[in-house]
Amino acid sequence: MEIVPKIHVRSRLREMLVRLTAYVTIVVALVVTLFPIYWIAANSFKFDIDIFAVPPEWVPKNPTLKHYDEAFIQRPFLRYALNSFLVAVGTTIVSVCFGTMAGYALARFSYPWQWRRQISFWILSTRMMPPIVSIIPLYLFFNYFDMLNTKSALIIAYTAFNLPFATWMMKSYFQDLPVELEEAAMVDGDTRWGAFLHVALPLARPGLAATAIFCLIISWNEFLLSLIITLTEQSQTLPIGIAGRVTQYNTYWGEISAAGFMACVPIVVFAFMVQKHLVRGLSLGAVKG
Amino acid sequence: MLRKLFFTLAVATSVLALNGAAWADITILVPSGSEGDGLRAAAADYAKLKGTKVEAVQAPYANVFEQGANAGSTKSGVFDIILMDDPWIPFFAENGHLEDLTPFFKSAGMEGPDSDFLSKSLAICRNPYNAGPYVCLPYVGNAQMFFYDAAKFKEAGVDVPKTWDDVLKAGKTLTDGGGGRYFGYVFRGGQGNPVVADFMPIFWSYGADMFNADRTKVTIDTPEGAAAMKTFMALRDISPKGVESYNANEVGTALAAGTAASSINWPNWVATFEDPSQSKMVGKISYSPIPAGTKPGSSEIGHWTMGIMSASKNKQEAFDFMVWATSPEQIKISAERGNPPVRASVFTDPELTKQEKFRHYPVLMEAIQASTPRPRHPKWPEIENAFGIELSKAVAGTVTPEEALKNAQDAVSRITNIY
Amino acid sequence: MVGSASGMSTAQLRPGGGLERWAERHLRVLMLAPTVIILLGLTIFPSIYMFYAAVHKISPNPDVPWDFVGPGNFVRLLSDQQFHVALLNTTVFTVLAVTVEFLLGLGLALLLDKYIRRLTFLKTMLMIPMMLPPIAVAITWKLIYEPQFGVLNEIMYRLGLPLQAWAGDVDLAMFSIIVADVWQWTPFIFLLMLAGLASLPVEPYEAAALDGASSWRQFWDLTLPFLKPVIAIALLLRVMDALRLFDLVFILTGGGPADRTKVLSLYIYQVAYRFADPGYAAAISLFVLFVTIILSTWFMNRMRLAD
Amino acid sequence: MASVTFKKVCKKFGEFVAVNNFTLEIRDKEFLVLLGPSGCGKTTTMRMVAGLEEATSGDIYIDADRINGVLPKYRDVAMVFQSYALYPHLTVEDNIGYPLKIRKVEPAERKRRIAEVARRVELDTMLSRLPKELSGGQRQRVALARAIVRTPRVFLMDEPLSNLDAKLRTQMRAELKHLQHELQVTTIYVTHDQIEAMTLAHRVAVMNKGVIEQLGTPREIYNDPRTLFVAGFIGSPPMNLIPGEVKEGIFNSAGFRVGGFARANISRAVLGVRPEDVHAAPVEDDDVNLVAPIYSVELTGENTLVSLRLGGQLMTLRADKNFTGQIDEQIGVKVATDRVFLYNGETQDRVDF
Repeated sequence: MEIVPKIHVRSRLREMLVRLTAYVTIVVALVVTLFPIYWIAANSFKFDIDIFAVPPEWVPKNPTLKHYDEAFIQRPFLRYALNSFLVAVGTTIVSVCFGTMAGYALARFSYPWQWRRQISFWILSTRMMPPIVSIIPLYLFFNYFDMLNTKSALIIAYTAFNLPFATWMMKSYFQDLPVELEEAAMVDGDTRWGAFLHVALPLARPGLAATAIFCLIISWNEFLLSLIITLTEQSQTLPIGIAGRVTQYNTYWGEISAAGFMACVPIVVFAFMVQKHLVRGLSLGAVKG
Repeated sequence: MLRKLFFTLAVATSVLALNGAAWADITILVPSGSEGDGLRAAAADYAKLKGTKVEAVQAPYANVFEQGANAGSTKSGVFDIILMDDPWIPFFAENGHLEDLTPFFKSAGMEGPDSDFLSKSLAICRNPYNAGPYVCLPYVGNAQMFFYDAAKFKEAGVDVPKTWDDVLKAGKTLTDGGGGRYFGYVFRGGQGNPVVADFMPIFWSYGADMFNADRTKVTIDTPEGAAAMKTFMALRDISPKGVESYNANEVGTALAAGTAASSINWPNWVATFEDPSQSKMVGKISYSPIPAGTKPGSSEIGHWTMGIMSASKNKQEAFDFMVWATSPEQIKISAERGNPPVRASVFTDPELTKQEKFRHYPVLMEAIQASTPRPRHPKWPEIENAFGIELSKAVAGTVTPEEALKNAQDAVSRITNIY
Repeated sequence: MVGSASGMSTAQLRPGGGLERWAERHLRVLMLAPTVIILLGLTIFPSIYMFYAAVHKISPNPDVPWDFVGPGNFVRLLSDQQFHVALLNTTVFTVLAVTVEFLLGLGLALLLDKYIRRLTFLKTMLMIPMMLPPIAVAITWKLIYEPQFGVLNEIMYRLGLPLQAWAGDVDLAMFSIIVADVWQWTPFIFLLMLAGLASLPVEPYEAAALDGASSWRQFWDLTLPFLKPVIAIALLLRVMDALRLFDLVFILTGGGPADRTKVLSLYIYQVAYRFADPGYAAAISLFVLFVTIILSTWFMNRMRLAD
Repeated sequence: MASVTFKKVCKKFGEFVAVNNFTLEIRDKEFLVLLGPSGCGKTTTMRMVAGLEEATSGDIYIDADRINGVLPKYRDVAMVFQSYALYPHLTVEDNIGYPLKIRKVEPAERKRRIAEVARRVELDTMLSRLPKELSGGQRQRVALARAIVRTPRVFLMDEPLSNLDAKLRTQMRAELKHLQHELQVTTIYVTHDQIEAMTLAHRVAVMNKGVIEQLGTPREIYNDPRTLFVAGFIGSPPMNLIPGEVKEGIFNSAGFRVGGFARANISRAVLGVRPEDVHAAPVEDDDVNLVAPIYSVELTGENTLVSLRLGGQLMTLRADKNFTGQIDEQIGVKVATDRVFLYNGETQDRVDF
């Protein structure tokens, strides 16, 4: 009779301790995660001299929009942002469209001689090619077709890296969807393609959202390929614009912070927009690999 | 859903198609810094004046060489003109990326660039150095200067630092009294270009050089080299922790924020030091030529020069633009935009020199005239990298200074095939 | 009965139009084709070029013909100390960064899963770092690490600890890069682990609890095996990305000090563009590609990821 | 309306033969049940009718039309899946209306017919719900409604009741039977549950390893099982199948003797007899076939199942509900000799006399 409540009390105490640890961890994780972002934001509102204040100015004392003016009015960062946006959206659309179809095919159809497995593996393995490897041939390729310094060239190059990922994610997602739904649609009078369009695609929406945000992140942030392929503000993307403010003689921290902070905003906003799909879209997608 | 996707796809493609590359009449590759900004502004003026569309393509500084080399070695005609840092000239010239300017001067009825250009500025534009034909024209005249806080140096017992020993003496006093938050000297220790650029002037001040005069020997690991290295290490000891990763920016910021008393740096920083929104040391930083070692000090020249790419399809237009952009009037405008000039007439133009922000011009001109170029070699980037690694190791203390010199000697020998 | 009026109940065995029939027949090929063609186009050409380039000495001068050197460039790999350093640094970075990210990400997910499952907003906040441009991350951390003005040294100063040069210190540079990478990519592992945990079945845990298994045993016997596929794919993706690390190093240290942070991508970049030696760069790239593919094939077969 | 005919149909998955040389004619308006254990090829057979699998060889006809290679949408069949396969993103109304929408039926007409079908399956109050908001039985009805909203030539049902609890299953079974009777549509129904097969079918095709073991009315199948497999598969509790030996027309197995098989000699024989054809008798009766100890006694309500130990195995008999024997008590057994079946253990076929 005595032992039972004792265990009860102990486990409740333990539960409380765990809960406390969890909440403390959440707070610490939030601080560690968000501080650098806060810091870049705070710096973007400081005068250069205050960025280097000792001790640091935790909150800007003389807030200024100077760097935003420099970056977005005087310098073509708006243009860079537009380029980044077009390239990211273009890449995402191409990758998600084709990747979804290929993922579906690999998840649903059978191919002779183990080709399904071979092709799946080959598609993933193309993602292993370090971008640095393909830059020279890509440069030659785009030069030959007079496509250097175009956004289309960037989209093509980024697609090479996003398509395997999109295919892989969507393949996993479709593998987890019950095949009967599409079969039902076919018996109900749809073609296989129709079943894919009307049944499989709507059900794969979380997977599509998760795949899309990953493609967006990767192509919005890409640096190396853009560094080589783009030349003028007609096609240069935000990361190149930002890197350009590290000059031989000076680094324009204020402008970099302003541009860097603004570069984060659209992606974060989009992430919040699709947040409910993010974990769900992956959960099915990733678990079965 | 997919219909919507396809619709978006169609719209996106057409937007992109509309945005295809539309090249200007002349395209210039420039670094995205003040020198690029200056040329960009000049290009806009030129377009207004002559109706020729000139576009300045800005690449991050760390990528300009790569962009140029890429275009050159693939015979891509994307750039007509490239604005080069002077140590790159041999690479571009000897690999056939640059056009010999002689025929253009001839057809324009000129012998070559006029004598208003500083002789040292012109010398680097010829390949081989000061002897061969012109392959480019100087545009931005940079040479390192020595910056110091005169008041602090006076406190430390040195009125005007004439030699590296003076710098060391004052610097040590200041660092010792700084309590780990103030330092007598600061330099660029970042691996690669930065550490090499800040070591070379000291190297030369002690009579050392990378090669002997007729290029039959690598002469890094010599008594002169060792003496320079000794001073360099002593300077390292009085510099802040972390100089191993410093570039011009950190060094300049340290002076502007008043946490270090002296450094070598590029003259562009004068404007920053004198800008109250960026500096706490307005009016307190003095300038001088590079201090002496056992030999008179020599500054490192760091010009930006314009050359015509061989693959260009608009060479004559490009040449016309270059001549226009380097004319005395334009160089003066460029100077007003913040890029040091390359012409004696501009350096001594009273309209400029009377202004506070150009008060370093006499010193700068002196520095350029007493400057030394980095060794002219088509493999300079590779040499600089190898030398930079060894210097970085020495600064970081992972090898002894002696080993660093010996390794550098070996590495440079291997790269250049000179033993 | 119900559909008597529609006229569709009568025989409708017309096999459809020729195009529709053809499309349906070949759907498995048609749906796969765009992806395969794009990827072939974008990988085959570079691969052939690379193989060809790797056996030549290529002058930066476009008028000098390529000089066939056979395996010369590969032989050079054996004696190239900078390559060895880069290989070592890349290995150290990959192993340490991915391990720390994995342990942190998994640990956080296990600890917090129960408490933030419904707090989507909070979760997304924790995801932010992985969405940022690496270039912005690099620059942010450069400011934080800055020895004179940086926040980190200010904290050290307040705590009375010795100030450090962080990214500028020989011994701390790699560590600094790893910290920045961990900051950016732990959320990715965290997200994947949360996703994995969210899809765990409940019954086995109830059964295990009834059997008296401790939380530790439950983790070891149930959670880990269930999560294995997610863990595998997370590790694979992270390792592949870690092997191609470029932006952080490019901005934070440039490979220094004393070559301590020179990684393979940076070295390949330098060889190819700074030293203008694309033949040798291709040889290094091939080596990296080869190792990556061998490793990941082995890993994927082991984890049965391609099925 | 429609008949379905299989002619020498084979289906292979790689090396595995799922359906082997399958020939069957399903008559118009017939309710045919494909019965068999899992993996016997019954579902594959049905999916070939739907067009979800293609036959490797042989021909399938609906009426006179050969449907090999015809896209599912042109076959005009409807299918109810085991998992119901409701579209989770569509409401009940849209789920039911989906086949009509695909066929571009006018919205007004569509609405009318959805309402009509919904009323019929008692879903008219749930039309705006999503599948996840329904109970198992309701989902089953949606699946059914989706199949009957257009009048297809053939209904295909793949274990439609197996996900329901026992009580609901009985109820739905009756509804299904009634519905089929009313609609008069040819129906192919796949199940592994022999009770469903017996209760629903006009004819049952018992399948095993890709072939039909026996085809016939439920009564024929039950009363006249032609192979050992059918004998063992049909009936609950299952038929007693006792291995033994026939010598000179007398079956013998561990003291269990049954005569009357002419003068046959079969070294490996199996004797089959249903529990209701085995009767308990006093031990001392002369003509008992077996005397054995009782292993267990189970009262089911309407009768008592008694198991006896026979050699290494058990023999079950269905006794009166008032049976009073105790465990381990010796008991005599008589079989109705006209109701026993003898099978050749090697060929698995019945040996008739």
